[in-house]
Order: sequence, then C-alpha cells, then structure tokens
Amino acid sequence: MYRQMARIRMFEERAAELYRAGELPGFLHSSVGQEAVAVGVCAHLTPGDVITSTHRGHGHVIAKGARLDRMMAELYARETGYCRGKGGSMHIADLDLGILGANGIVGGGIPIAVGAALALRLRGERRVAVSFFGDGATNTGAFHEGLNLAAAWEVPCVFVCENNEYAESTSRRVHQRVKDVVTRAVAYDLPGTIADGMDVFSVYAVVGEAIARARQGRGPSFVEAKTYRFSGHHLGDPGTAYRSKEEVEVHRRRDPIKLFREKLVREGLASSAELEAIDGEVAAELEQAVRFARESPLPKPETALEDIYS
Amino acid sequence: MYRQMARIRMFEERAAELYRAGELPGFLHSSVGQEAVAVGVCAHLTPGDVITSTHRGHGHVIAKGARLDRMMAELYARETGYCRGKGGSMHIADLDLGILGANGIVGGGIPIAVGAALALRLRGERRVAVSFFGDGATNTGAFHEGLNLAAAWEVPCVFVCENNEYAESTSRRVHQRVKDVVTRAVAYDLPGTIADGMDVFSVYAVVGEAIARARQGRGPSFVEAKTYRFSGHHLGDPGTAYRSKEEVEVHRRRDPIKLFREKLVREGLASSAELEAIDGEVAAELEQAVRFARESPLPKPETALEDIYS
Amino acid sequence: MRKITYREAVREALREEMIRDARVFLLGEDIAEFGGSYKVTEGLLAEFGPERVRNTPISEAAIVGAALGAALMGMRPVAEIMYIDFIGIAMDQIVNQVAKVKYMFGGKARVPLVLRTQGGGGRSSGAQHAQSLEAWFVHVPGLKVVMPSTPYDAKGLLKSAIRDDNPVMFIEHKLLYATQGEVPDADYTVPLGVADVKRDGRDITVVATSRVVHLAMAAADRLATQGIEVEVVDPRTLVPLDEEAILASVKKTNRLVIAQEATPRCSVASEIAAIVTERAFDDLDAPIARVTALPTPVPFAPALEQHVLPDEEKLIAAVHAALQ
Amino acid sequence: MRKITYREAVREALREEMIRDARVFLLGEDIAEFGGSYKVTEGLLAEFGPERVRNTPISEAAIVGAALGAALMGMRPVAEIMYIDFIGIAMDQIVNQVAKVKYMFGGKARVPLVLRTQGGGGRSSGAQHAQSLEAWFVHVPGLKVVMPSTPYDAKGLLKSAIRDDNPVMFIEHKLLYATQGEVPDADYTVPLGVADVKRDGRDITVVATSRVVHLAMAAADRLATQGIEVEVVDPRTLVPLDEEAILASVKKTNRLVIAQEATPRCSVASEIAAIVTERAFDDLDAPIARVTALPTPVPFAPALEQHVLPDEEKLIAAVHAALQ
Ligand SMILES: Cc1ncc(C[n+]2csc(CCOP(=O)(O)OP(=O)(O)O)c2C)c(N)n1
Ligand SMILES: Cc1ncc(C[n+]2csc(CCOP(=O)(O)OP(=O)(O)O)c2C)c(N)n1
Ligand SMILES: [Mg+2]
Ligand SMILES: [Mg+2]
Repeated sequence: MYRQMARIRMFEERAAELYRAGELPGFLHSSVGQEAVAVGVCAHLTPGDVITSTHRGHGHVIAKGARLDRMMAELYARETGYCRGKGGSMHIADLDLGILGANGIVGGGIPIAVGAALALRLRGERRVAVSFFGDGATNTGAFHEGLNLAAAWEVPCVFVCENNEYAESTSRRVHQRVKDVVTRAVAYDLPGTIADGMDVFSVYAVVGEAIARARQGRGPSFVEAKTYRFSGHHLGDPGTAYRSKEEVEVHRRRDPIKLFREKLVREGLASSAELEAIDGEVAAELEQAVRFARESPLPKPETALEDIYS
Repeated sequence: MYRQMARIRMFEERAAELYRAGELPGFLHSSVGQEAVAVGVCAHLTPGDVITSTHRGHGHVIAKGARLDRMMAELYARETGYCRGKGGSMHIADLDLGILGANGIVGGGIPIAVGAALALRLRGERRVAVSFFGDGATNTGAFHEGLNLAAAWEVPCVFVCENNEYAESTSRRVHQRVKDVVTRAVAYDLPGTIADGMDVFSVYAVVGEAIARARQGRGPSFVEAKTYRFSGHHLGDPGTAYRSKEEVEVHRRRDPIKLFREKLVREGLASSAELEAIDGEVAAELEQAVRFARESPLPKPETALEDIYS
Repeated sequence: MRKITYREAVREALREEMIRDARVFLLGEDIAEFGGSYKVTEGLLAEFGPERVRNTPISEAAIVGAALGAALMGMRPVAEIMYIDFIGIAMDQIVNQVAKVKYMFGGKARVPLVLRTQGGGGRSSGAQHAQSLEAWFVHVPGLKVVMPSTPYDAKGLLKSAIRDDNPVMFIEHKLLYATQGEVPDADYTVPLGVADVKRDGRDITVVATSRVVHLAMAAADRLATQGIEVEVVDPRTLVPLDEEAILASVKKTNRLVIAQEATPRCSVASEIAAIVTERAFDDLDAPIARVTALPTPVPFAPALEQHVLPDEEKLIAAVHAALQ
Repeated sequence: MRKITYREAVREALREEMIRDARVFLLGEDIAEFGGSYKVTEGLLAEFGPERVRNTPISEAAIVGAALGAALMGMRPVAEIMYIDFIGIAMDQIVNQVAKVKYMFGGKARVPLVLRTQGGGGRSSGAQHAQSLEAWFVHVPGLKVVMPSTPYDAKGLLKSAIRDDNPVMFIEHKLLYATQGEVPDADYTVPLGVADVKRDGRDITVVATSRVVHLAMAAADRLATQGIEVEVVDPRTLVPLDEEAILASVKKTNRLVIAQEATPRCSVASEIAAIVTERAFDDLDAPIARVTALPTPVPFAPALEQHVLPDEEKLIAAVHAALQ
C-alpha cells in the first residue's frame, strides 16, 4: 500500500512539473492529498473487480493497477498511451484491469458502475464494482438516479465519495446543506459510513466491510472519505481564491503519506530505510515512464478516424 | 374546501365519461382519490403564490383557482381553453393564477418551482412556491437537483409529494427502497413531515406549517402526503395488471371525499343537505363548463404557427 | 407469408434474441407487468422472468448509464426509453458516455447496447410526447441510428442492432405499432446501413423515413394515377446512411423530395439535401424540396397537429412543384 | 476605437445589463469567487453581490429549470453552463420546458432567459470538453441561438439576448476569449437575426460561424493574394437565421462553401446547404461544399485534434474545389 501511495504522489508531482514545463497538453487535475482513499479502497479489489473514476482519476487508476508508463504516455498524447492519445488525463481506462474509465463528466461514472455491478449480479459472479466521485458529484442527477437504482436492484456496488469539501471553487457549505455527505445514503436506504480519508487504515477498514457486503450479495453501500486536495482544482488554479492559506495548512499537516509513514515506522511495520528504498524504486519507475512516454511515437493523424465503431 | 374537492372529483369523473365517449382527444390522468392533497395544500395559497404541477394535474390547478369551463375547453382542444388548444390536459397553465403549468415530464416542474421561489426571494416578497409531484418523481435527477438547490439557496418553496405508491405500473417497492418518501428530505437537510393524504385536515395542518415557514423566510420543506389513485394510470389503463382488487378496495374505503363529508356532518360543520346543495351547484357549473367547451370554436389551423416566440 | 403487426415484429425480435443469447436483457420503465406503454414487451416478463425483463425507476439517465456499464461488462442490454421526448434526461449519458467511450479509450471497448424508444405525433399527445428527435443522434459520431417503417424492417433491423457491437438508437413510431406487414417465420436480419427502395419509379425520388414512408407510398399511388412515377427510398438506418442508394435513385430520376416528421432545421432532411447537392449536383434538374413538420412544438388539438405534421397532400404538392 | 477582448466584451455586456435592469441576475457553477472557468464573470461578485451572482451546485438541470422558473416570474436570468458539453444534463429542461412553455400555455408566458455557454476545441480538452453542439438547439423550435465571433458582436448580441423576451442560447468559443477587437464605449446592441458580411468578395461566398469566421478571414486573405475574392458571411445568430443575407451573397458569387467547427451530419452547415438549394438552386454554379469537423469525437492529442477540426488549409482547398 505504501508503494501505491508513493506511486500516486510522485506521478502527480512529476506530471505537474512536466505540465508546467509545457510538455503536456490539455489540463490536469491533481489528486495530491487524496491518495489514501484510492489506495485504501483498491487494496480490497482483485483485477476482476471494476471501478469507475473521475476527472481527478490518476490515483484511482494507479491504485487499480494501471502502469505508469502507459499513463504517462497518454498524458504525453502518444500512440502508446492507454487511449492511443485519444483520451488524455480524464479518460484513462483499461477494461482488462477493470478500469471502466476516468470521466470528464462529474457524476457520469456512477450509473455506469451500477450497470457493471448489475452485469456481475446477473451472471452470479462474486466480483464487485466501486464508483469513485467527489462531494460536488453528489449534487448531480446521475448520482441520485444511480444510487437509487443500485439500491432498488441490490447490485454489488460500493459508492465511495471523496469529500474534499470543494467542487472546483465552490465550498460544500454553498453547494449542499448536509453536514456529512454520508447522510445522503439514507435517501436510498443504504448503509453509509464515514472514513478518515487521510488515514489509509481508516479507509481500508471502512471500505473493507462495504466491499465484503457487496461480494457476499448483501447489496450496495456508501462510504464518505473525508479528504482534502492540496493543490488547486486543476494545474493552473492556485486554489487560493476560495480558501485560506490557513485552511490548506491545517490539512497539509495531515498529509496521508506522512501519516502513513509515521505509523508504519512507529508500529515497526517498516523502517524508514525500507520506505526510502521504495520511494527510490518508484522514482526510478517514474523516470522510466517519462522516458517511455517521451520516446513513444505520436499518433498518426489519420488514426483520428479509427476507433469510433467496432 | 368541500366545494373544491367536489369540483375536482366531478371534473375528473365527467372528463372520464367524455373521454370514453370519444369526445376528448389525447390521454387523461385522473386524480380521483387524491383530491384531499390538492385542496389541503392550495387552501393555504393566495393568488400571488405559485405552483408547479404534474401530468396528473387537474386537481392542483382547480384547487389553485382554475375555471372549469376553460379547463374543459382545453380538454376539448378549443380556442377558448387555457392553452388555446395547444397544451391539452398535461399543460394547463395560467400565470395570472400562479399556475406555472401542469407538466408532461415527470419531475420537470420541480426545478421550475425552485426558480420561481428564488425570484420571490430575490424580490423580498412574502409569496411562496409549491411543487407537486408523485412518488415516482422522487427518483428523477430533477427532483434531487431541485431540492438540493432549494435547500442550498433557502428559497420559499414547499415540496409536496403525492405518494400513491405507484409510478404507472411500478410499485414503490420496486422503484425505491425507502420506507417513507419523506426520508429523502434528510438528504437535503430539509424538514419533512408525513400527512394523511386521504384526510384533508391532516394535509391542511401539515402543509400549513411548511407554508408558514416558507412565507416567513425560514426556507423550504418537504411534505409527503400518503394517498392513492382509485383509477388506472391513465384512462385506458384499468389499473389491474399490477395491483390487486383488494388493495384498491382497502383504499377506496378511505375515499377522501367520503371521509371529509362524514367528518363535516359528524362535527356539525355542515349538514348533508348543505353538502348536497354544493354538489348540485358544482354539477351545474360543470355542465355549464361542458356546454361552454362544446360550443367553443376549434382553433384555426394557422394558429399553430403562433405563440412560439414573443 | 404471414402478416403481423409492427408491435409484434419488435416483440418477436426481442424474444428471439433473448432466446438466442443469454446476454441479452431488457430494462426500462413499466416494461414488465405492464408490457410497456405501447405493449411491445407484453408477455416477456412471464417468459424470461424479472432478472431479464427489468422495470426501472423513472431515471432515464441511470437507465442508459446502467445499460452502458452492463454492455462494457459483456452483456447485451436493450434499454427502453418510453418516449423519445424523455431522452433529454439521458442525453449526457448517451452522447458523452455511450457514444464516446470506445473512442476515448483508444478503441478498447465494445458497447453492444440498443436503446429502443418511440417518437412521433398524430395522437394529440402534446408537445412533450410527440417529438421526432433522431437528428440529435445522427449529429453525434459513435452512435448508429435506425428508424424502421414496416414490421419486416423492424424485426430484421432490431435483430441486427442487438447483434451489433456498437450502440444503436432504435426509434419506433407510435402510430406504426398497429400496422400490419408480411414477416417470415424463419430467422432473418436486415443489415444496418442498407436502404430499401420501397417503390420503383422514374420521375422523381422521395426519400422518406419512418411513418412518412407510408404517406409517401400513398402519395405515390395517387400520383401514379396522374401518370407520375415516384420512387420511394426508405434509408431505414440513418447512421450509417446508405448514401449510394439515394444518389443512385437521384441519378435516375433527377429530382428529389425528402420527407420526414421531424422539424426542418438541422434535420435528417437537411443532411440528405446537403449530401445530394455535394455529391450529385449535376444530376439535379430541380431544387431539392423538404417536406417536414412545421417549425413549431407539436400542438395538442387535432386540427393544429394535423396542420403542423406532414401529410399526403403536402407531399403531393411538393412532388408537383419539383416536377414543374 | 478602443480594443478589448471577447472575454471583456461579454463581461461588459453582463455588467451593463445588470446595472441597467435590476431583474437581471447570474447563476452558474463557479461564476462567483472564481469568476467562471474562463474568467468571464470575474469581478461581478464584488460589484453585484452574492444574490445577483449565484454559484450553483453541479446541477445543470436545476440551473436551467430554476432560471426558467425565475424568468416566468418576471426576472431576467442569465445562466451559465460551464461547457456546452455538459448541456446534455439540462437538455430536457431546455427542450421540453424552456423552449415549449410559451407555446404549450397558448402564448401566455414570457421567457426572458439567456443560457450562456462555451464550446469548441483546440485546447486538447478531450471529447467531453470540446464539442460544438449548436445544431441540437437550432433543431428545436422555441429557442433562439447566437454564436458571436468577435468582441463587438459578442457584446452587442448578448445585450440583445438579455433584452429579448425569448430564451436565447448564447454560445461562446473558448479559443476566442483572448482575441481582441474594437468595441465602442457607448451602449449599443446588435440585433438578433441579422448576418454580418465580414468581408466583401465577388468570387465565392464562405458562410462561417464562431471561431471559423476567423479561419475564413485568414483563408480569404491568402486567397486574395491568388486573385480570389472571397465574401465571408457570418450569420451571427443561427435562429433566427438571416437567410436573405446568405441568399443575396450566393446570388452575387454563385458559389458557396459553408464552414463550421461542429461535426457535419444534421448540422447548421447541412441546414444552410438545404436552404440554399431550396431557394437559390438556379444561382449555383457549383456544388455547395461543407468544411466541418470530421465525424469523430474530438480527440485529445494535438495532432489528432488538428486533423479533425477545420482549418485554413481545408477551407482554401474547398474554395479551390468550388471554383473549378
Ligand atoms: C456535469 C459536469 N458539470 C460540471 C463540470 C465541471 N467540473 C469539473 S470538476 C468539477 C468539480 C467537481 O467537484 P467534486 O465532485 O467535489 O470533485 P473534486 O474536483 O473535488 O475532486 C466541476 C464543476 C463537469 N466536468 N461535469
Ligand atoms: C421523465 C419522464 N419519464 C417517464 C414518463 C412517463 N410517465 C408518465 S407518468 C409516470 C409515472 C409517474 O409516477 P408518479 O411520479 O408516482 O406520479 P403518479 O402518476 O403516481 O401520480 C411515468 C413513468 C414521463 N412522463 N416523464
Ligand atoms: Mg470535491
Ligand atoms: Mg405515484
């Protein structure tokens, strides 16, 4: 798990650097600060399980098993990227890994996860679907229709809300009145639990139950992971117009990677040296990924006309 | 209030007769059995207050002050109808009476009511908006987005769910898991109360509080009125494929008009003779309405091209 | 050959494909006990049970999204949107997800999904229950769009749609359900992307879709008595569109009327007119005419609705004008 | 005259109309502190306060529905949909409610509502953030549709839109925000329904919309050096469409290329082609050509996106072909 968190963090930071250096087109939404959620959830998943993700999806897909080189190649808009350069950061997908796609539409992945879970149920498989989404997404019609349908059909789906208290610049105080997002589970008669999204152990424990329930055919449930994004909404937004420096500072003090390291070392589960070794390996993997991406060919213009229909 | 309930009941019954006789085109959704909700709610409203209604909207618009003759003329597709024959049963509206329209789209009126309430709030008026909708509508994205927005903006809007336990043929057991629809108010941090939708006094009392709250600037709230439709989904649906005769019988025993009459007489608020006199007057009004409609001119074909733009 | 209704033809296609392939299942509002608003799915619940004939809440976006999720997992869902008028609610899922996932994922996805719905006026259903919205979907790359006009086509095209690995919008017409036509007993399919010349003629081509094909056929009968031989071409699928069949007919007749029930602007009729002027300009001896609904919402009153929608008279007038 | 950006022009129109009429207010996602995704509404929160510059939840259907409700009560809301790509979520409200209430109510409603949004590609935003979807709205009677190409037009048209008693879709282009143009200091409006001949020419007419107007102007400059005089017509509003201006130009040049960023099928280009073949067939000396995006979702990679979207080269090639 530590390795996965480090992979996400370093991927995001490296991508941000490259983006600022003008090497990556489009725009990027960094998940720095939210790594514990992706990792704590996906640690329960097998390759046969599936996820749907969001515009802020790098963490989810890395935790679900995506390769950094093909991700980086996609950010570089290369033919070797996960989407042959057609998708970009917001659409990374690999059906073989159970990644049904990041998504540029807020809330858009939720009903898709419900349908995937339905397929699993119809075939009597013990696989599960997990849908990631943000606090802002819980105001969309797709969220409501999706959760209601999942509840009515009792499909093996776990809904994981990464509540980072903002939808772009809009504070949750402005966009919804409920004190905790998890309150909304009640509207579908679903079990709902809050996890500390900065503590990977908390996420792991809470989601573990939800996933076990789904796997055992006891229906869908809802997890709210309270987290925070350390950077702006996307690279380019300093994230300062709508939140105070102090607020950001408070959350940064609970950096999920720092907390995790401290705990591992404190409880004797790993030594600092071991963790640094992992960091070093991840850094190497990442440099390899950047090299792979840079050396990969650009897609041929004519390929724009491929992949529309089967 | 008794007169209004009688007007709705007799209007629906007469319209059904005329429809079966082939005099009315299109299709009709009868609100027989649900009269106490429309009347209990609208008794609190002034002409300056506004409502949005549904495909099953005759009761709401009558209770809000619509004239039977112009309604009947609309059902007859006449130039003198509320919509000049352009709308029909599902689109009866009169902005002067605060009727922002029946609606053919389930859930469609909900965000509109929120916006109307916002206008009232922005202008600092003490008027309120009421949105009627069914249990089935509470599964739409428009419901969710609308209620969340109303809560976030604290607009003077009251949401009245007529829970008749079915959405067309689909039982609530199949389409949602919550035991009471009102549970959904929690998801928006809104006050929610259940009313006995067969008892006009219960509706009147419960909704009275909600409307007072809105009028005093204390924000929106939610009322679930438990009711039942005595006929099928529309005229043409016998309503028997998905519910048992016994079930219908049980509810028919709590006919809201019968209950109201009994109470009025029992408590000495009105005598049977008085009520029969009212029935007689309403019957006369209705016959006059049918005559008016039948004698009204059909719209000229070219008028189809009018009223698109201002 | 035996005659069955358009409704029965659609139902048979569903039933036979459900028997043929266990991955096929149905979802939609009131399709189970009720058999659907237009009774197309009647009897299927009894035969296939509630797992494969699934009533949904009133949640068009979730219906489509769930169908997509199931399709991505290898199922072959057939979702019903009760009226095409309600499809706006699912528009984001259809256009941003269903139509684009394969492309956005670099080709690595198959979306074997059929979205059945019905449109059209003529029953005084009012402006929110009588639209013809196929143009929206034709505009969007990634979807296929089918509009059958006869029981034979309906059954054969729906089977092809269900067996296709791409998302297909399958748009029926409410006034056609009760119409009858010859349909073989044996299994057959009608391929997507192949037009059908419903009537041969040398003087003028009328390209018509869905119910308007029947208006065109009736108009052609009447025009034949005046010595005018109309060729009626039914594209049957709008995406892929059989441009060659249309162009071949125009090359033969040199005159073209395009007829549809949808409103005119940015419609299928506009598209066909644009294609023909692009590709067969020199074959045209007269301006192309469009016979469409007038550009209004569909009114409720029968007299108004009739005024707005296309009919035989309007078609005949357009043919006469084009022959001048 | 002073020069300002397209972004500033839109902002000025909003600001001046908010000052002029207390009934005008703004709602949309992140339009307040953030000033909108493209910073169009920057500063307006500070000037007009949170009651008149309202951040909304991510609820596009409710944004439009609420704007409609407020408009029916006599307010004049200007709602922003952050990307036109998200408009599918609001499609039902726009098409079944906003566009139709007046008609369905027999004329007894006014809907002074502006829906501002922005579309278009060119920034590697991917398939869900780069679409050009105006055709959907042109198809639907009851809406007006505006697509300004210059700061002058943007400001003048937006003012007209806000003062209009009908629902207006006001579609900006993300790549135009930073472009500059002359805009008078004094109050002025540009009427809806009047095209603008952006460049006079006798050899061929290019009708172009939104950002493609600029591509057409650049292509015309280059063609002029080859002795080809292109007339560039910018309809500016797509509904109502100034057909007469287009026809007048075609009558003069006898050749027509239509250029837009949207995909081709059932598009505005198709519609204009159909109108011109219907109404000016005899004036045409060559087939009408359409220069549009290729029929694909918009790809992410710059090289692919460029291949898919229209550009100067494609325009020049089409003009040459039409002059053959
Ligand atoms: C339907 C839709 N509306 C608006 C947007 C623009 N948008 C992108 S991300 C975002 C905020 C999402 O907030 P949240 O769900 O909390 O996720 P977070 O960004 O905080 O991770 C918005 C409004 C969008 N992509 N899709
Ligand atoms: C968006 C939408 N989907 C489907 C329909 C078809 N439809 C009309 S009424 C109805 C059932 C509505 O149920 P409910 O809200 O409980 O109201 P009731 O009919 O019980 O009064 C359905 C599915 C519609 N009109 N609009
Ligand atoms: Mg958030
Ligand atoms: Mg109901």
